[in-house]
Amino acid sequence: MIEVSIKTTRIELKKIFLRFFYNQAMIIFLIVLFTTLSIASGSFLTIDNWLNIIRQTTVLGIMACGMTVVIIGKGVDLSAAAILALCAVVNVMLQPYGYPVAITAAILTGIVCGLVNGFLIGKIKANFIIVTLGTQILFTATALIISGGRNLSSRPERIFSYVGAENLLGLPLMFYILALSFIVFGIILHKSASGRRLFATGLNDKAALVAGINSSNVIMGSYIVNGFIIAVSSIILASRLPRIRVGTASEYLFDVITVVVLGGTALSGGVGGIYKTAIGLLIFAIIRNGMSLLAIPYEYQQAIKGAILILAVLYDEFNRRKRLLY
Amino acid sequence: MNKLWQKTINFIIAQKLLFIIILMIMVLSIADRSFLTIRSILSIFDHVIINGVMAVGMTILLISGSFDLSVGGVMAFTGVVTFLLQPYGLFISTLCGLLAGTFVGVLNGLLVVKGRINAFIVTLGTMIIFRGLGLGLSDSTPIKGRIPSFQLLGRGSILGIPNSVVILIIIYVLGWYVLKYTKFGRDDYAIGGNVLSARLAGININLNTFFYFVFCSFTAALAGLLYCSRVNTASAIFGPGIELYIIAAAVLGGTSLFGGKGGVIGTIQGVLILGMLERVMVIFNVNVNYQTLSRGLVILAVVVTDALVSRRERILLVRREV
Amino acid sequence: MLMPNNKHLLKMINISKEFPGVKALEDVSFWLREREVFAIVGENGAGKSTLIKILSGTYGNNFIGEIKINGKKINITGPKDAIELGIITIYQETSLIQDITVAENIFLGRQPSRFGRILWQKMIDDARAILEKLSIDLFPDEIVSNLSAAQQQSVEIAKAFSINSKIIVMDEPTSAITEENVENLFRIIKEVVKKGTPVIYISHRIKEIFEIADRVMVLKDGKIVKNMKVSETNENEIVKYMVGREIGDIFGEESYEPKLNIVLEARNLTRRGKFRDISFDLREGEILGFSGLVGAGRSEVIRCIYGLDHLSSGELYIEGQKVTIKNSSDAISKGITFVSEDRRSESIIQGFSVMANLTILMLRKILGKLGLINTSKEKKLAGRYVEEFSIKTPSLEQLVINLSGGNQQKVVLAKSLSTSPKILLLDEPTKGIDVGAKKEIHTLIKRLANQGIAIIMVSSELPEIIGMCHRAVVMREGRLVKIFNKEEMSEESLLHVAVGVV
Amino acid sequence: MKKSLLWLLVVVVAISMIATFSLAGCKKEAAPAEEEVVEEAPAEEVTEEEAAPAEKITIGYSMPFIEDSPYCFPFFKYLEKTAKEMGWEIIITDAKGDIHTQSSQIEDLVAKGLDGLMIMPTDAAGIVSVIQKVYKDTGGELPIICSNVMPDPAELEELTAFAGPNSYLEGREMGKFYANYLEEKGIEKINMTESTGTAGYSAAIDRQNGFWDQVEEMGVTDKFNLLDRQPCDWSPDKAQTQTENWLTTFGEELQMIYSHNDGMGIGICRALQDAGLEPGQVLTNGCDGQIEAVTLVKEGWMMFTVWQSPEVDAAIAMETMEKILAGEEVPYFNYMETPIVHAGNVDDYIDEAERIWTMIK
Repeated sequence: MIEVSIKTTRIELKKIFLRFFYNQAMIIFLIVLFTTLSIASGSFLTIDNWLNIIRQTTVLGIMACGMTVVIIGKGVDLSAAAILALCAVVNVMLQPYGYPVAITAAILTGIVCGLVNGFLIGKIKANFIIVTLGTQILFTATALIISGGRNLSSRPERIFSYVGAENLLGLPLMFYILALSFIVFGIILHKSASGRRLFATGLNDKAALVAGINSSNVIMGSYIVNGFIIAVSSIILASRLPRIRVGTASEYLFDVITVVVLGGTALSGGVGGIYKTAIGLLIFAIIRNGMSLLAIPYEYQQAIKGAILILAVLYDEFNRRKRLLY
Repeated sequence: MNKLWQKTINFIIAQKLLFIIILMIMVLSIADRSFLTIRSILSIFDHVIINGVMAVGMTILLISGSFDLSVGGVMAFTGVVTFLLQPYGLFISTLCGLLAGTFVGVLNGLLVVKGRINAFIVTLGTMIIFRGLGLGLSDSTPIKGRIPSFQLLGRGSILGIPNSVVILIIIYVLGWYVLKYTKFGRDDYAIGGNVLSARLAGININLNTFFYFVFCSFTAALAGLLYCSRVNTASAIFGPGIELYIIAAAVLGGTSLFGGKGGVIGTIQGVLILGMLERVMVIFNVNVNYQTLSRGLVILAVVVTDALVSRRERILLVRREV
Repeated sequence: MLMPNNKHLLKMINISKEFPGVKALEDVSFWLREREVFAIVGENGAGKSTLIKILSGTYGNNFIGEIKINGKKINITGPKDAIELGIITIYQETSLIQDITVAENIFLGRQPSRFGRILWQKMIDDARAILEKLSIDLFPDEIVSNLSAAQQQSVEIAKAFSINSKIIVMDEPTSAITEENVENLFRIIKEVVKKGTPVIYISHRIKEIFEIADRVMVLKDGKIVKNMKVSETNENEIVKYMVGREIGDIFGEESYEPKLNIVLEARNLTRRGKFRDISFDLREGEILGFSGLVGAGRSEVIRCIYGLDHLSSGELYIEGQKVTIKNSSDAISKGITFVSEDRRSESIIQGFSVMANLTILMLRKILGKLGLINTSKEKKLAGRYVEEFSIKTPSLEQLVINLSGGNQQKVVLAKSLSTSPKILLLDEPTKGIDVGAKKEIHTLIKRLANQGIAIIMVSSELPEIIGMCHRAVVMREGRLVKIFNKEEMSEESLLHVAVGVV
Repeated sequence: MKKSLLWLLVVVVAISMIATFSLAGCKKEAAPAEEEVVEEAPAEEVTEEEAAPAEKITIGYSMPFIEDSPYCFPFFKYLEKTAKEMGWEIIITDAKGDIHTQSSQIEDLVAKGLDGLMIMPTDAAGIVSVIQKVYKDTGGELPIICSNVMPDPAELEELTAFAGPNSYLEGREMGKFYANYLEEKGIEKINMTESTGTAGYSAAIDRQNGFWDQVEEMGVTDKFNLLDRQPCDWSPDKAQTQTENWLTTFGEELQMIYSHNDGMGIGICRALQDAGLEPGQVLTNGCDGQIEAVTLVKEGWMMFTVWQSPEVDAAIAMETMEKILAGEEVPYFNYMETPIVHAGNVDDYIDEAERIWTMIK
């Protein structure tokens, strides 16, 4: 009798452990990564280094918020980087007319881009991969045309580079923007009615429809929000970099998807969250930073990034199967 | 009534590419007297050979309802491996190159079939991985070809016909034959068309899908060899963004991204159209700023049209149940 | 009854199949001779499709009883086994591959080939031969997507026939086909049988039985009622066997009479290809039943009312005013809610907790300050519903998917009532849930009616209709045939109208 | 339905071709699609009469990339400008960084019939076989010039001439400047990193080799202690990120960053600024003489940059071609002046830089 109870409790403990393991493994991974790096590289735990990490991942992080929303809605936005480029270009081009103008214009651009994607995917119901692949080209081309193909120098005035460089309480201003957008998106996704609707649509659009949720609007909304937040990040990009290349922006696409997927937001839709993306971002940032601290050649860094993405998804799939057991 | 309507529409749809090609040829030869010479016609084939070869594999993969973003990476990777190994002789290096490229396909296939990961993520990942590996192996410096005879592959000619033409013809006839006359090819349509009944008909979905990925990478590897032999250099940064172009060519050729329909004959037409578009740019001395846009517009139109057409067909499918 | 000197090709002996809470089949035994069409009839939920699914291997081997072919016991573990044994099932929805030719569909997966080269000419000729043999008038090199539903149906048969099929099973083959094509289909079936392949024919349409079947088996509640020669019976008799279940008092206490004021009024609702000229009215506190066979267009009607599909024509009046409902959110705002028959994919959101499912329709109510979801509010509200509808769940955070069918359905009902609707549309509310839960849900529905909610209940179970409803609409092939009052309702009368037997 | 879609497709293809028509000559903004469709007929005539006057000299220039490249874009503009001044028709193609595309475009250009061909190789080694093919096809009739980027090997008998900067020399110059600086400051040892251009570009390789050959010749190699070398692909932002990391990895140790061009130099300076360092605390440099760089030199963030004006670069290419077509003898290598801009002489250059890099509209 007693034995039995012991056995059962043991099983219980095992279950609890495994449940934790399968759901929180990313955090565990993060901790492991953190410790190993701080041992491996002396400069990892320095403040300067963390300032770097912040500087180098803010734009990515803010974009990741938008991408999370889109992916939860059972989509992916392959035109994200193109939108980033377009907004940045618009922004820089219009700076002569004053920052308010430039910023509003950039944000409007972002929203319009999101609207285009959203309309084609939500309303016309065209496949999201195709649409965003297409609009990616369109937006890039537009960016090149209005920039006339040349690199644009972001003006060095302080006002603007405040966001980029100025510090507040020892942290770059943009860190606060990053934090803010994570909080805001967290609230929108997990605390607001529309967030709930988005999850419902991502999980089961038919049921969502029966529940009186206008899924096509929700989807459209997700892409518009994405467009908007990309525009915001473009402002930071423009203020951080001395010079805007359309090519620069295009390098963000892969990273942003990696970050979101790494966090555990599933491409199958309806699963995930901002906190997960935050963890994903942290892992990604630390890995990237670690690789350069350990002076791993740039080209191998790329390969490693790719491997990480695949492993993350593979792991997530394996996880999904296991989670059903515990 | 419906039948007739369908037939006429099908006819028009079937002819659209030819129609466009003819239109382009007309415009080009009006604008440029020198266009209608054998050499300049042949040179078009010269230009599309890389995309053309890859498009065959991509078409077969697309028909099965899957797709592959890593072809560009595979192409570059193959080249790097081949040229790195050239000191060990033409045969060995070429063979290893091909194997290396095809291996990526094996990886893709396994991850998609066994790992059950979305093909998009898998191939996006492998694309990055193998471009990176290529850069690493080559110290991100282009590698010069050591064996002159290797250049003949892409630059030489047989009885006055450039190899590129010969190779294109061979691989397209092969592709056409496989798709039409082998079980491997026919199962492709079955899987893309209706997985369930394909499975019931005793088709091994996983195995087939796996091999479609392998074949796709194989053609990419072949293209890699051609590329390097044409420029007698190998670099991991070759063919930036080429994958989208290939997919666009296939889709333009009537292969649906949703699987189940299409064929290589359409694909070659698609490839030629995109190839001739480049020629248009040159002959009309297009302002550079609008070249990207024109390319973009074409590709955008292609993919959106495909999306809309297949949506239309899905609706028809539903109607049929009533 | 015994059939001497005639060997039984297929024998199914004491087949039983149980779903959680429901006995779908109870030792059903029958046998099939060569060269015969064997019809299986029965109400929805009588167990016909379960039987077929067992035979076609969909359920694998988790059932009781044994299957014999030519006296040999066989073991069907999956669809492939069944096919290899020559048991070919043709389902309602086409399984053909749309973008390839008829010939290839017929020979899919076993195209004639030499040295790996597919012999198209041979394939086409063979296909033509088969088509001619069954006198199907089609070109073997036609692309399937260019064919009509009926033509595709006949291709399916040709395909089934061409595989060295011992038995062909047809599940509602006529449901997707228009009247005029049915004749042709029957001709083909007869051909098939003449060529020595027996056919098991599942149908609602009793008329059809008499056109093609040799023998007919009547199922009810998973048991065999009768098994007879068609020549020795008539439509009325079959109907009599199909019905006649003791209704008992499983439907809870008698509800009060509905009030007089009309809540919903429908005038000539029409959706092309689905139903036409449906007119009825619905009173406050009334339960209006929608009876008829599957595919008669009952669900389609209420789906249109809820705005999930669009009406081609017709008007709706809610409490006198004309309304147009573009989508489900419109409907909800107009005080209509809808419970789908497809619980898994349309009613519950599987990835959501019980709580989230309960509150999804009334997010407005649980918003706190700043228009954010107030968790404590949500808990309170959800908790109230769990109590009110006595939903058995370990916790509010439990994923709804882990609940039993009955409790899931309760969640669904609670959810739909959270908007305090005037009109409640129920599509098969007790489908696939066990008897106990059924009773609870029935009493629940009545209570709602008493509270003055006007309810439309689509149900395929005649007893349910009779036991629950004040009035019942009977539909057949997209038309409203008759509206029964409480006193005229009897299973027989309803079924007669439903199957069009007079 | 399908029909309309088909038309959509056809029309768009037509548009993108007609767009090419109407944009061929006149540099006006792209009109909306519909109008262009209407324009079809007239547009064709335009090109016809353009093709007509055959006496006009037609030059083909194949560029590796144009858009989105800080140096190539102005270069492209000046190319057009010079051509207009000389009354030549010039056809410029953009290979989008792909050598195979470039070889195709070159063949297209040749097929169109040219008086002279100019190439800025996408890949120094890869271009060789292309040049050889063109040479073979045209039987050596067509003069071919490599501009700005040398082929590898630099000396080809198929190639008529090279015109442009001498990247190797630039590298040496920069090496010399640093060496002298250490000399006069009496610094015995300096910890440095090198941010290199896109791997495989001859400019990157030459500027690297030039630098190190020079310091070796001067026998001061040991003064330069190379901590790390990373490719930053000419890109400011990559250089910026890289520098930020270097600053944290090496901290105070890092005293100098050798950069292969202005773009990266600018990024480096931005990183130094953000890190709150003083101008000159970490020595760095540029190469090209872009306006931002020259300004940075003036502010003292950058020690020096090499003056390589795209205007001159384009001009020298065209002049060389002009000479060749006129039948004059030209040397194989035609180098342009590449003086160094430093704190001492920056004021003489700043206005010029302003003009060169901002006139592009």
